[in-house]
Amino acid sequence: MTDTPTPNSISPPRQGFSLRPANALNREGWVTAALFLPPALLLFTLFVVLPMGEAAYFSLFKWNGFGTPEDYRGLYNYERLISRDIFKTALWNNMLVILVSVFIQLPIACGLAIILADKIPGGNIFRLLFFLPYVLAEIVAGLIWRFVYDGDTGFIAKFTEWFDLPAFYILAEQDYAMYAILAVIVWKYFGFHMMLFIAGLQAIDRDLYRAARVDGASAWQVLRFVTLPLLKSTMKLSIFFAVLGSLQLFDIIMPMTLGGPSDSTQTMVTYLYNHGFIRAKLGFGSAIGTVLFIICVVFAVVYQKGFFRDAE
Amino acid sequence: MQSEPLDPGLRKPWNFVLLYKYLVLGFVTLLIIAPLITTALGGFKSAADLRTNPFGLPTVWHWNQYTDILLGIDYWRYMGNSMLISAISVFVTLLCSTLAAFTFAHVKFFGKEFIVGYLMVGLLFPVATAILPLFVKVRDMGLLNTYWGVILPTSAFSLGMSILLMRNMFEKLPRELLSAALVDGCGYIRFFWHITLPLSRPILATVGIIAFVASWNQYVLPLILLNSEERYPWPLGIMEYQGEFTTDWHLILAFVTLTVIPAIVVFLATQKYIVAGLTAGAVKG
Amino acid sequence: MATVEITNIEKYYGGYHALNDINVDIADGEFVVLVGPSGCGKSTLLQMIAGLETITGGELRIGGDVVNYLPPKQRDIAMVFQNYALYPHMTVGQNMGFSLRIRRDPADEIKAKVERAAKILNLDQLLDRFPRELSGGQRQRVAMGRAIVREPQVFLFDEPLSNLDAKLRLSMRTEIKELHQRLKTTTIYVTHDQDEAMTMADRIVVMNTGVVSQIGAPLDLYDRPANTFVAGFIGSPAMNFMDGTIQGGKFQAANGSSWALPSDAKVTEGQRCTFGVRPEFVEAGGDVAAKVIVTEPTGSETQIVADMGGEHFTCLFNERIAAQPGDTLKIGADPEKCHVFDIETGLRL
Amino acid sequence: MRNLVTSVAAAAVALAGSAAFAEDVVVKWLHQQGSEEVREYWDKLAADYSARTDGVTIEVQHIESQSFKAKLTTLLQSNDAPHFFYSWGGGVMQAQVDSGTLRDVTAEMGDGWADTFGEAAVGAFTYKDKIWGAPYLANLVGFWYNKQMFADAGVVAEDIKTWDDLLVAVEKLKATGVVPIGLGGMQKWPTHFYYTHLMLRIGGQQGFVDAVNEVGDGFAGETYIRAGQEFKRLVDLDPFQPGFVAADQNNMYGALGDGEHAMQLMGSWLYGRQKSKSKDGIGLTDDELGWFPFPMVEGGAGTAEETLGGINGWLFHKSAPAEAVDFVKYFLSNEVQEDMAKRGWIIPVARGADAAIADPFQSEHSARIANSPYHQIFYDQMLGPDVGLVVNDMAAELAVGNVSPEDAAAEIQDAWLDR
Repeated sequence: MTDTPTPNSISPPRQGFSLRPANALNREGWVTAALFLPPALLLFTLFVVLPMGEAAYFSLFKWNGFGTPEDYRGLYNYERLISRDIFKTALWNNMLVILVSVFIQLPIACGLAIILADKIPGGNIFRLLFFLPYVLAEIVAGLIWRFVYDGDTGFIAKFTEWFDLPAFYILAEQDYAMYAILAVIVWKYFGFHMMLFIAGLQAIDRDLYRAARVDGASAWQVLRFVTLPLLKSTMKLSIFFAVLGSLQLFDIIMPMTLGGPSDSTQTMVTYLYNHGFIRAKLGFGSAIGTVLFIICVVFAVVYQKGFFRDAE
Repeated sequence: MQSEPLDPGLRKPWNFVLLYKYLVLGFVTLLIIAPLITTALGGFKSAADLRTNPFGLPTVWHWNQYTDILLGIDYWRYMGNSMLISAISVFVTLLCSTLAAFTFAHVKFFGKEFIVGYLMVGLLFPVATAILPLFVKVRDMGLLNTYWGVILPTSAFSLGMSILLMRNMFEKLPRELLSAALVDGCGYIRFFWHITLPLSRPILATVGIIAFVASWNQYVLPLILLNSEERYPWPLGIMEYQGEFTTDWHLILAFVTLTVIPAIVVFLATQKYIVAGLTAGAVKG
Repeated sequence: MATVEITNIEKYYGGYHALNDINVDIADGEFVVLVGPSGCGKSTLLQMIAGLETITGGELRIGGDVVNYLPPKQRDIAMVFQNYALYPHMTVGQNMGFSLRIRRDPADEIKAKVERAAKILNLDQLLDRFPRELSGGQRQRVAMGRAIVREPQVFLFDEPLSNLDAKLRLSMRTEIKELHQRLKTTTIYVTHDQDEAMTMADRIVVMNTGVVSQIGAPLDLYDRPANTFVAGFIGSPAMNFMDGTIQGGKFQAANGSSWALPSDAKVTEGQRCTFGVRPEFVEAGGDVAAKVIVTEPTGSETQIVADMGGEHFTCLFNERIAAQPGDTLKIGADPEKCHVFDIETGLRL
Repeated sequence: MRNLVTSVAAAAVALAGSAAFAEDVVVKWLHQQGSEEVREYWDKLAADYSARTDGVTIEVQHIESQSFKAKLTTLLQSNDAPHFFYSWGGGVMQAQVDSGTLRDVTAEMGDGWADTFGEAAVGAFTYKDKIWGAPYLANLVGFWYNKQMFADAGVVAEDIKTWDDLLVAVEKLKATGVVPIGLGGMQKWPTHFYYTHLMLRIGGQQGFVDAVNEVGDGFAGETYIRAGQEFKRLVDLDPFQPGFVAADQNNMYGALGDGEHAMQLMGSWLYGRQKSKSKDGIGLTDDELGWFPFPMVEGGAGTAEETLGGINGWLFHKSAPAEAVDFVKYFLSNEVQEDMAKRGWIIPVARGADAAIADPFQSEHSARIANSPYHQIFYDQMLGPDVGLVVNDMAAELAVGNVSPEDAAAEIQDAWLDR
């Protein structure tokens, strides 16, 4: 037996051969990628990426949809957009949805999650019930609540009748209609956020609670110093969904107010639909779409930055 | 469900904290349920009954308001359209995204991260951003007012999330399984077919159900892309119906109830997958 | 069955040189164990043999044919994985027959082969079970059965026993060894456990940081380790090392002790070197003084960790020794069973 | 259940694409007819025509009216383009002509077809000296009122000659505790009837022509500011029902029939709908229902004889086959038009067919349109959706007092310049 390694003399490596970049596995990888990726890439490029780019392109034109865009106007549509009050209303309404989601819906969802993450009798039924509105189509939620809010036949009608007040049409009040819609949004979505929090709570190691108890923390202190800090990533996620939801808010508004009265409940998307699509102002509408797109990008970047900073 | 309560103090019998918790839960339940119950009952009431007595049981049960809808053609046509659009959308989504997610999870090739990043961009953008150019695009492709015109964009916009969920899942498969299969004589394609797919049924179900629900409930795409009522899915149908009967709320509520019931039944049957999928989607952060 | 020739194999991961000029010739029917600490490249080498990793340079032959660029399925090998890698959605029988199914063998032939393999491994009662219904040892046997069924030229084992408990590990070790004696298939076996390597291998390849440290039969490695790495890695408890110089034909350690040199040591007076004594060859009653720190009796043996000039020194006695911490022992060793290494290169002198 | 199966099957066929009619001529017809009754009648017309002509199939398509205009533009440029479709003429039609999507039917009209319609009717579909479509119906807007309520309040409709008279009437009605005016504010176009009617009464035909030609301040000029001011005088009386901002016009038809308010400014089409949409299905009988034209404004250039309304008809896509024109000829033939007029659905523009109008209101409207010195097409049709909808917006904003008459006029002018 030879003890020390000695170079084997059978055949020196043939350089040209061994330097070949791909071997069989790599080659098959390429074949697989070439077979498996095109459907997704094609679909995605055609219906997601291209339209985004086209929105940016169309937004530079004044175009009523006939033929191809030819009347180049540069940033004209954006200037017009920014000078509109409705645009500010729409932006503010989107912002309101986010604010309400964060400062009202999130605490409600978190609180209910803390109650329901414990095993209490009937807990599962409550979870399902609270989640139920999330499953309803937004259109349906809007319709149901339009009925609830109806000053003649709905809940509000009944209440005004009980207290002998004049009929009150909340969706016709430009000062209140948006708040009525916000209530519906909380009604529909808190259950979803609650589920997120329940999942987040269940991921927390039970031993931490025991340790905190042993360390002498009260129930409140456990919540304040253990539970809530550990739910931070869930809160971020909840905010992420709230922002994304706000930016595409459309279906609930349409059956309830169509964006009215006096455009007081327009969001970016209803504005895009009502003032871009319905009025056949494709360039203007595309400018709204592009602004929405930019908001998404900015949000994504800010969100990612914040996320990574905390992770470090 | 964990066995340990979050707050160990809870175990005391007849705890007031527990009582308060039930009071809160009861109150929230009422807020959730009241509109829904009223809606379902409202469908049985006459217009006058609904007006004077929105909360109580119907004084006379008008079954015909439900049966009229069920015996008419519109309801079934809307449901059939939704079913068709959603089913094909889910199929297309699953087909494209499993193939792509598998490639991303298991195959090494140059430029992979770039392509993944490219597809993930789609996660961020709501369909609504692009309705105008989508409309133009679908028109130029000659797909306006066709089922495919709705199906393809729907699938395209659900790709990002589906690929993400499935890639996470595929990557959790032990790497040795791939090695073993390669040694056993599989290529990537056979591995995909014989190992990955059979092992991924739960995630396929989850992704499929989520895509289905999204497509079933969607409103804005069909609204701009479909013209003839014959092809309307139910959310457009219900708006059409509502437009026709405006504030004949008793009829609208009956229609609403009938469109909601399938969704609730499916939800109860598949809630495990839905919740799992949403919270798994949550992992991406 | 076939030979495996590994010639000048190199592996780079980007700029990282993972394997450096590996040369191993494995004879037909031989049981070779690749052993080394984690990160030494032994698993990488095995994966390259299997075709699961690309080969950056050099040549790999199985049965005389260059297979560098063949995919795993064309190399006619079978592999057993650390985590078994059983397909969770297939029964034991389907798992074992899967590779044959992929090869499109006739169904009855697959059945016959699976049953034969199952018989060998005592799995015949379990063929319809799913992996999740099996114990760890049973899963391990299924993984082996899957390998056997293919009747490959070479078996590859990647730390197959590391997920089993200590007792099962010992019995599986025997089973694998028996299996090899029965089938006589060329086998390459990777482990980090030198005990496993010593008991199972016809020949051991000791690897460290991407290079082969030594190749040889188990006892050769034990008796004549080529360098301090092999000397320290093979054998348990590990060899005691001391640095010092050759003075007056003896090794004078820096810790103050003095040892006689083995007769074949090629050393010169005044040379600085490392001296190695295996604990099991330490004898009571020498002229080296060692202060007892800990005594660990196991019944049949007594292990004593002693202090020698501030360094730990391990002794293993076959008899019971009633030493208390703080006692001073007088010890020595048979010079022919001691080892001298170059202090710089670590190579045997 | 069978319905479901058939519709799924039908859908599958539609997906597969239909090649079955390759030999025959398919004429695609697109409309936005809301009434189911009328739709059925039209379907039957199409079927009859198909049966009579060998190998011609009329494929009827229907889009819900709210999105009809928005979708039409794009639809016309797709290969799913209808061969002939409903149109309100005006700015939308002009844009369609400019983009070359329409078929010129001057030749067919020259063959004596044009003579079967009134001159103004054909004029509504004439642009750049060519005829692009066939007129079908006309309508006009005026006040419909509940005779009983008027009588109770001591208001005589025939005496409401001026805008001021109307305001007085409103106050009188209010004093009796009824809602003077019903308004479906959600859709906005019913509100714009007030605003644009006032424009017509104050500026007359010339006012509109000047604005369109950007003479002076255009839509931001004196006429239009004053229209807003006058409208505001009405609004300040709080004449509409509570919650009118979110009220659906589809409800308001029935509401008049149910006696929930005293009057409503609405088009000719209200007549049938106040019956069909009312709770009892009867609504106000011909004896209980009254109509009077929008009063004149003192000092205005317009008279009470000028009318506001629409002339709607059918336009042809450039791909339309001769059969499409032929079918429209059949559709607009006296025989068919008389039948539809008899049912009270339309005021036909086909000469002579108006004689078949059964109810007194429609006859009166028909006569008024015929005698009108100037029939102002609805602003939201005439000006196209981009400008027209801004007029609607401004009318709605004025109705809730969100905007000053000056700003409203300026906003319309801004939209006009931006069109």
